[in-house]
Amino acid sequence: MNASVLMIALPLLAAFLLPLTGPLARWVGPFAAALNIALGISLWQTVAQEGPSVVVMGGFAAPLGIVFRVDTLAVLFATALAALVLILWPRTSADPRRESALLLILLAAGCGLAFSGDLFNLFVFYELIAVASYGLVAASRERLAAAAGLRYLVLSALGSAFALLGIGLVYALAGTLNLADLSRHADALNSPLGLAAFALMLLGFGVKAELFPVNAWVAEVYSTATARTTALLAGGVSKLALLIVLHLVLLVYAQPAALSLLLTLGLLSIVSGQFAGYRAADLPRMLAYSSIAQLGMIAAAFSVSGEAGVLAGLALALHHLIVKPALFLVGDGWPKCVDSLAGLGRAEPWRAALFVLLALSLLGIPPLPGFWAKLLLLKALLGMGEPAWNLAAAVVLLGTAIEGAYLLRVLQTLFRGTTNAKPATFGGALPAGVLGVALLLVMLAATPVGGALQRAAQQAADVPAYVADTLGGSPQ
Amino acid sequence: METLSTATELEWLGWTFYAGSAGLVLLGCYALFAARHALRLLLGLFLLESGVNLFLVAVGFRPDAAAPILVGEQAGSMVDPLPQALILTAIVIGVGVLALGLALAVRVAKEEGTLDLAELGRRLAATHTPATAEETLPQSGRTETP
Amino acid sequence: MTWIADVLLLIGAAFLFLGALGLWRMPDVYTRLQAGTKAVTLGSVAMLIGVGIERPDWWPKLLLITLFILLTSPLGSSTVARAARVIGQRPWRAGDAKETP
Amino acid sequence: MLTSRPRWPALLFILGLALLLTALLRDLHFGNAPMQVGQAINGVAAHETGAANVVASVLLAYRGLDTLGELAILFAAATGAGLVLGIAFRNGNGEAQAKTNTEPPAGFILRKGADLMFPFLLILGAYVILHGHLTPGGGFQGGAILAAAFFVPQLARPSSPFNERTAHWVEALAGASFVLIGIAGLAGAGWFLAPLLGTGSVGELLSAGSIPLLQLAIGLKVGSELAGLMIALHGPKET
Repeated sequence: MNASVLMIALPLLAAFLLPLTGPLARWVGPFAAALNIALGISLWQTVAQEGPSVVVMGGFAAPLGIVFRVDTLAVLFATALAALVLILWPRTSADPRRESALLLILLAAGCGLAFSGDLFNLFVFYELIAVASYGLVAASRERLAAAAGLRYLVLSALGSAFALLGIGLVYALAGTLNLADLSRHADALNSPLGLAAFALMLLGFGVKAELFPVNAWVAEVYSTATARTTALLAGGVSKLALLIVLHLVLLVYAQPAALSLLLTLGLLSIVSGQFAGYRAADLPRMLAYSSIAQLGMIAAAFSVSGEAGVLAGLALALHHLIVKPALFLVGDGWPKCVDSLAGLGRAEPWRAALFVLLALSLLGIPPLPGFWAKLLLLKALLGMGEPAWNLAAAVVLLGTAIEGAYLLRVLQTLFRGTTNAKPATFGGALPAGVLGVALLLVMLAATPVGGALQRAAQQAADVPAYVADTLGGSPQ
Repeated sequence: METLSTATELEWLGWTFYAGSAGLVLLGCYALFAARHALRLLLGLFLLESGVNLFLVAVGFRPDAAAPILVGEQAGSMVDPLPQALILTAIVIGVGVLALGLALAVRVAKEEGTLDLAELGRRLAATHTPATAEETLPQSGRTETP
Repeated sequence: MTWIADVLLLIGAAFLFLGALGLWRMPDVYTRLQAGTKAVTLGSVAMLIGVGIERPDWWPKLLLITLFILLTSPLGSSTVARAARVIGQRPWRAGDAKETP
Repeated sequence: MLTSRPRWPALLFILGLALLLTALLRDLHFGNAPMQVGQAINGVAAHETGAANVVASVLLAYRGLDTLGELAILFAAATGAGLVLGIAFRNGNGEAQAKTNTEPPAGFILRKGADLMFPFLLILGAYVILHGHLTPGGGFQGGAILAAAFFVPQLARPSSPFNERTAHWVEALAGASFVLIGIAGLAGAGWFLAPLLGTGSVGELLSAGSIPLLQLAIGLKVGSELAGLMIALHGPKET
């Protein structure tokens, strides 16, 4: 179980020591990421055999100290992030050593976000991811990348200040920061002030999760940062931010008002994202807006309390984690404007075929995994049996229709006419191919994957077990 | 402190703290909404963070309690040490973000020659999308693209 | 004794406020610097003495702080003023427009 | 200045926010928040960690992982700043390089002042770091003082070499030693960042287990980091 701590400590150690490694610097990062994957797999086996458990930092038991909760969900996200970082490791960069250090820090912080069971500790890791991503965004040589990074930094720091205010309010009301302990004192937060704290935290953590009012940065950052950074932010980091929201909703804010708030923001994200995607004229922006909508769907899924919602959100998150990075990579190097994509389907058939596969899965065409994820979402939303959630299901369907309209427009353009432009170099061929193969594997192994997700959702939604594990089942 | 005993005094002190932190937060928010220059926005962020930190310290306050440092064999209550540790962390985070923001501002100023974030946003919106750029520009009252 | 301390603290607060006001209202770098340095130094030293009267056991530390302020505050402002002069900031004359802060 | 749009929407928004905050804060009773965790820590901290400064024991024992994250944030910020400024100065067609070389020498006052303060700042920084578990202060505060100690002479004499190589080594090794102390706790006591070395008696310099060691690591790391950051913002020196 202590492997979970090593998944944070070792990448940080590697990042700190990176300036001293000389010629080895190129290999330290990928090696640390691979090591994290191995640790994650070993943890997966332990959790499968022994069930979830709790790791105590420094031997100071909760709620005084910080604890890690190691369950299937956390291991899944930590391992997936490590795999994504390894797949997307940059081949060339402006300053390889510094960029490697930032990526390693992002990796460590992501694992921390997946495992930590303490509200303020989650905030620290969230900020760590944020600071690492500002640097990575600005590392692009694209014109205006730094401007996009600066605007992103200002918005994100505003959100973080709000989140910290929310955490302060939570501490003022409940007197503790441990999530399991807060779950015991959830009554203290069931007041206007408690709800305000939730709203503040949602605003703060929603910046990375691309939630509705605070996602203005998404399009401009994703269209100026390098494709691999974009893929990492859209694919990995946003899910981890939503994971915090999931923990809050499951453990602390199971009250209807908080759930409705999350649902509303999710639906607004879907609607605004899909409409903006429909209007977008260039591919990176279109993909960025679609990413907002997809994350809105995950947020809507998490607003369904209980196992069904967690399962749907998890399936959507993992699907998006595979598909969206691959789409950004395939689109990298193509002309940005959608209209100039004409004829590329004939010029580069394999690349276009990969794009078609990914786009269809994103849309949710039946045999592909995206279909099952959306089906789970609709089932979960309708399973609530309340008008607001029924309406949400309708909004999701409407969003899918709009998404279909603009994605099919791109596909149509790809296979229309001919181009005499030379085929662009496909720099992201290897990572995009790996992700495409992963998608096909998930499709073929739908049953075991579904079983694993079911188990993860079951463990995550079992709040009494979480509280008992963390606090040692001690009576109040 | 030992002079603080009556309930009214406590209430006054509480309002001072809350009004101070709320004032700083609001001032920071106002700077973020009204100003457009990057340095002013960063200053506004810093004000906002100070307000949040002041609020956190105020949360840990206890009447008639000492600072959380043991001197000799002292009995009696101490104020809550946890928020103080939290704001130490928060201050360092704030400094890191501010430093990175300044570095980004230096690069932006060198490359673009302006630090007006709204203007930069307009340029960003116009980078790749001639079609959408024309749609969005008229509402901000500009027609020429720099 | 306490009322002396109170008066000193009040004087300190008043000078600090005036320093801040000067920083805002003065027309150019040099005048602002002198508001931000002289008034603030006087204000903080007055406050430190006030605290020292209230809490006699803190004298050594307060003395060190006072010395440090008296050393660094003029150093900092003289350096800023020099830098402003080197890059060609002209002192304000009556009738000039006030610089925007 | 740059604002041409009206300010009243922002003002109105702020006014609304103020009203909301006032309404909310009325429910919050000042001075008797339910500080369960805080009270519990106040009760057991001295006994469990051996540090007289309870804040330091929260920072480095109970919430040591937060502090590691905080250290990493500072490192990430410095690294990111180096990355961004490196690109900026490379793109700046050598103009920036020329500017720093023609920077006028610092004045007499600054030079003398820097010389005068350097030893005091060094001593003060070391004192604040090493007494972090006894008095207010600690690695971050002391580290900031150390950074100032090394940065002020740099301002006074821009041509004097700031040894970046050494700074890099100090920075890397200090950061690594924090993590390694944590891993040593994992190997020795079974918990990451578990206290080593015993608690000693409260109030003495050599007490509080591994807290002073961690403070030292933080102080050195923060000092070298901040000094490097300020020098990076100051302009390119070499390369």
